[in-house]
Amino acid sequence: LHEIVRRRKKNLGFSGHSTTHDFQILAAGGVIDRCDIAYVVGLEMRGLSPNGRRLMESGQVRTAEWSNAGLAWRYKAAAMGVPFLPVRTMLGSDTMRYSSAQLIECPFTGATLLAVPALYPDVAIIHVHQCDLYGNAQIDGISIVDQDLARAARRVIVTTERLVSSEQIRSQPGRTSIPFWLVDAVCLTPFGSYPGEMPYEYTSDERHFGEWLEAEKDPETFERFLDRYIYGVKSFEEYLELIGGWARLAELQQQEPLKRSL
Amino acid sequence: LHEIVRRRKKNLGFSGHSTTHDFQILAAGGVIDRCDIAYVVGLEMRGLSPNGRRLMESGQVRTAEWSNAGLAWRYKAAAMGVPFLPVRTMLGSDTMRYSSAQLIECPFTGATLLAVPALYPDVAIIHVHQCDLYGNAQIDGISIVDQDLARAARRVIVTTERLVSSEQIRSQPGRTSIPFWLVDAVCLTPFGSYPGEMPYEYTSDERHFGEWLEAEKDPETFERFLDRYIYGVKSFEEYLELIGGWARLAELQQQEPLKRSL
Amino acid sequence: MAASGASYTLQELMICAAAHLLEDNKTAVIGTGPPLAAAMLAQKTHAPNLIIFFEAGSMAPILEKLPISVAGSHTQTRAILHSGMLEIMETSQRGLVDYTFLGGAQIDPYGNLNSTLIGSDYARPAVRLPGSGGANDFASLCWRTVVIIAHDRRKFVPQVDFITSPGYLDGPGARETAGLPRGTGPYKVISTLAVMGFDEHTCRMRVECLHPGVTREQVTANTGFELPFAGDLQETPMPTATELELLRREVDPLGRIIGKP
Amino acid sequence: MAASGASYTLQELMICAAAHLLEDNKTAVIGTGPPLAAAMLAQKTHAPNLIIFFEAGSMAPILEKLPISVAGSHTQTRAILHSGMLEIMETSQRGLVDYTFLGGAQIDPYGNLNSTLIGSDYARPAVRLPGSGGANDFASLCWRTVVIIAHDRRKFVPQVDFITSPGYLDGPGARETAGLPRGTGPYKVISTLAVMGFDEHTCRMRVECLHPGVTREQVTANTGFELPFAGDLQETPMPTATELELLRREVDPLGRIIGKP
Repeated sequence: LHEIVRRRKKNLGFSGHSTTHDFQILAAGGVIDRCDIAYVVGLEMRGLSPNGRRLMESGQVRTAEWSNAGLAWRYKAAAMGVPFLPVRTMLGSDTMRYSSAQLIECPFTGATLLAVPALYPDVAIIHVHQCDLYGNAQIDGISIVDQDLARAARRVIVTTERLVSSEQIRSQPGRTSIPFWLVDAVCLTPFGSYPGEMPYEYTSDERHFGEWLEAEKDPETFERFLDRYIYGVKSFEEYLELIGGWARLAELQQQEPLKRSL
Repeated sequence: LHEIVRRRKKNLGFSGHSTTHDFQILAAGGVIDRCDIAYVVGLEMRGLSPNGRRLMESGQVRTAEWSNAGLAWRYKAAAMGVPFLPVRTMLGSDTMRYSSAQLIECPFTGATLLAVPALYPDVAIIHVHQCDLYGNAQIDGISIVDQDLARAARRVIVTTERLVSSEQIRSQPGRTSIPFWLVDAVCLTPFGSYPGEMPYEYTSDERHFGEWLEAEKDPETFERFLDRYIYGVKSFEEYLELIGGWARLAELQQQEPLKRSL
Repeated sequence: MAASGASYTLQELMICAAAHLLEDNKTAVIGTGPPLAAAMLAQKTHAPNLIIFFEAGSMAPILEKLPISVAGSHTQTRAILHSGMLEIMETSQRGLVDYTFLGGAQIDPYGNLNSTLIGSDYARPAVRLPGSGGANDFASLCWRTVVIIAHDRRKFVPQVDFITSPGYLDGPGARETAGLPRGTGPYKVISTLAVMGFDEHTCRMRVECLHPGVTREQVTANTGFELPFAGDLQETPMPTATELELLRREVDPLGRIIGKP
Repeated sequence: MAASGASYTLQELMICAAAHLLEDNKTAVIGTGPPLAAAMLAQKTHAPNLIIFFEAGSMAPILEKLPISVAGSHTQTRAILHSGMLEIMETSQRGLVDYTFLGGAQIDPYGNLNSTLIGSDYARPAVRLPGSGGANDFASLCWRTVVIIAHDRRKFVPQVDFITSPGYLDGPGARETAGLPRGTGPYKVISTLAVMGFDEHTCRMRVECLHPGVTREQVTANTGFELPFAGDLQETPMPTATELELLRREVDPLGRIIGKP
């Protein structure tokens, strides 16, 4: 994502759930001009993103509203190979009115249902625990919407904490979430979820999240912050060096509460 | 299932995929009078069930046609909590005409789709590798439709190869398919999949399948066969003794091709 | 924010009031913050078998530390099932989730919630807020929605600027007409002044309990619409010593929600 | 069942003909029996990267022994992914499955297949057959359906008693009108006498290859409808020594499909 901002791409579409930090990064670069959103400028207990809010309040980004489930079911429709799914959420609300969903009637019960249209992202970038060279990927812990997203997207890029052999994948086929025939590229990206957490691997860096939110409060400070952490570095590895390098990352590994017993 | 036949229950409904041996057993007892079916009187390379055919050709069983996917998506609709799902199968065929599915138009694309109604079985009996006393169940290998079935059914009975502690379940939450809040009863039933196979545990007993098919050819022979294996025994364990007891079962364990590396 | 002289804070009072609503052997979808503290407290007191689901996919974990993100590892410790967001949403849609907690920037007399924007022009809002997230889904699909919210006239408004999450919409029968599952809807509102319920005939909010030391006039003055008081108006129970002890020592020892002692 | 003096059987010829149709790096949903032998043979010859899916949920296994059930452990050895039936069906519905093989009791000139019943009364059929199983789904959703079937007048009929699985229904455009995915449909029919394809304009079956030693007259006499011959009628290639060796020694050493030597 940092590389996308460094290249100063413009006019990308964006759809996401509570992928708020992703939105923070992309919004920072002014990359986005339209999005399907469910929950974007909030970071739960960490607070709201001031820059993300400024962007949306300015009218520079065209948005459509969705609930988390509405958006997830849109990916699922695409993953199932059907043009829509009937659901019982969003009904009666303005969230529905400002979405592109349609009311339909159930042909069996006559009930009013909401039809949410399949959403096929052009590119999905999914970070996993391990995959092989062909892209057969295994995720530990909760998967949120990654499985459906991989099946819905036209192109899939898998970034992975580590590479393993195909034989290791084939020895535990029950753990595979994304098979190679869905994957277009594989990137070995240790700590790729940083500053977020990766269950069973490392916890999130709340100190760094705090710096982002603090810096965003003032546009000029934020400009200097971006220069330092994004435009000023050549790679994700250099960024990781800046935030404290292996010493800091080792701390985050030790603080991770989920222990592996798989 | 044998116990259901022993109690000579009548007029049950039945829905199933390639659960052919289940149908063979229930049909043998004259238990069923209506079913939603996709593939029932065939045993793949093992041949067709003569008794099942006689029953259906006599008109004693009312049937509705479904494809395997059509039926599986009906469970999935129920599992998702919606009254139907739109699908692209069965269209244009007599399989569709003799089902209860309905044609609908996609509100976004205008495409013709088939709406398959949610199916909520009264009772689902699901055999698993391991579960705890509360019914938290883990299945290894492919799951066919078990996850959706457990979520679709009004009552769920889990039969299990072995009981494990809740802590063992909680140490590998990624392997759990059926959580306890869906389960009404747990039965410890080692070799419960016999004469079928249980991946990672034991292979199928092709010799015994052969005897069933052979016996079914003639109604009188079949009557004696049922007396011996079903009405004549008090329990599933006694049945297992009759087919060769632990010696035979140990053979089937050794012949199982999937080795555990989980 | 300490309540009238007693040894508890308003935040603690509200968390305890929320915990009391949760029954044993029921299911609840819980977000981070005070609702989670309430659910953890309920598990440690009267509802040891309360089943907690987190929106991102963790089901029935045994929580060792207060999670700060609904997808974080702390929500996943010793869970029964690690699944994904749609397993939670479909469990809700099947009618298996009893309780959910929501917040918002605005609430109206029918319990409709706004967490999307302040202003009248959708394209250029005065203030942009996070949007629905899972709030609309749980307000739509769970049996009982509990709202936790600060009590003032900017928040308690006659009509919300945007219905992010449905309450009773415009009155009796409106949810069913819209297609929402029959029997679901707002259950209680826990504010900084009182606990409100909803009249079963009119579907409008009414005060059921005043927090200790709060007057009817204070509530009326801080509400932007007509808010009646129940015939048998009660006082919100004060937290017990046991509850406070559990909350401070076990649930939130770092004071991330209830504040530092 | 041995073909004219040569050292291969008709079953082996048909399996090899089926194997030739499968291209490398494509995907195929395969049932048990001859189609599986064909797919395994293709993997050992020209299509090492053919991806095999089994209907019950095993994806891309490395097959060590010939499976006899689509759900059996032998389909699951060293798989990439153990999933369920709907993962296979939805992969097909998304358009990711290139090939499927089907059989049936009856086939008509448009490639419609019957595996449900023989007779005219649905409630009291003369013969009840298994029904669709996954056949309708794969015939509906996969790009290329290959049918393997014995060639006689009871099976090659002008109209099937029951359309279990859709071919081109009643002609050009009918699949699309019915709502089936554009571009899918019957691809080849491999019978005991010949290999048939479908005319791209009329969607009707026509003979493309005669098996070695088979005459046009034999085909016509054993077909219950008018079956034209392609302008460039070919002879089905005989199995090579390598193919026979692989088939007999590695694919089916127990002779479960090709019979004992």
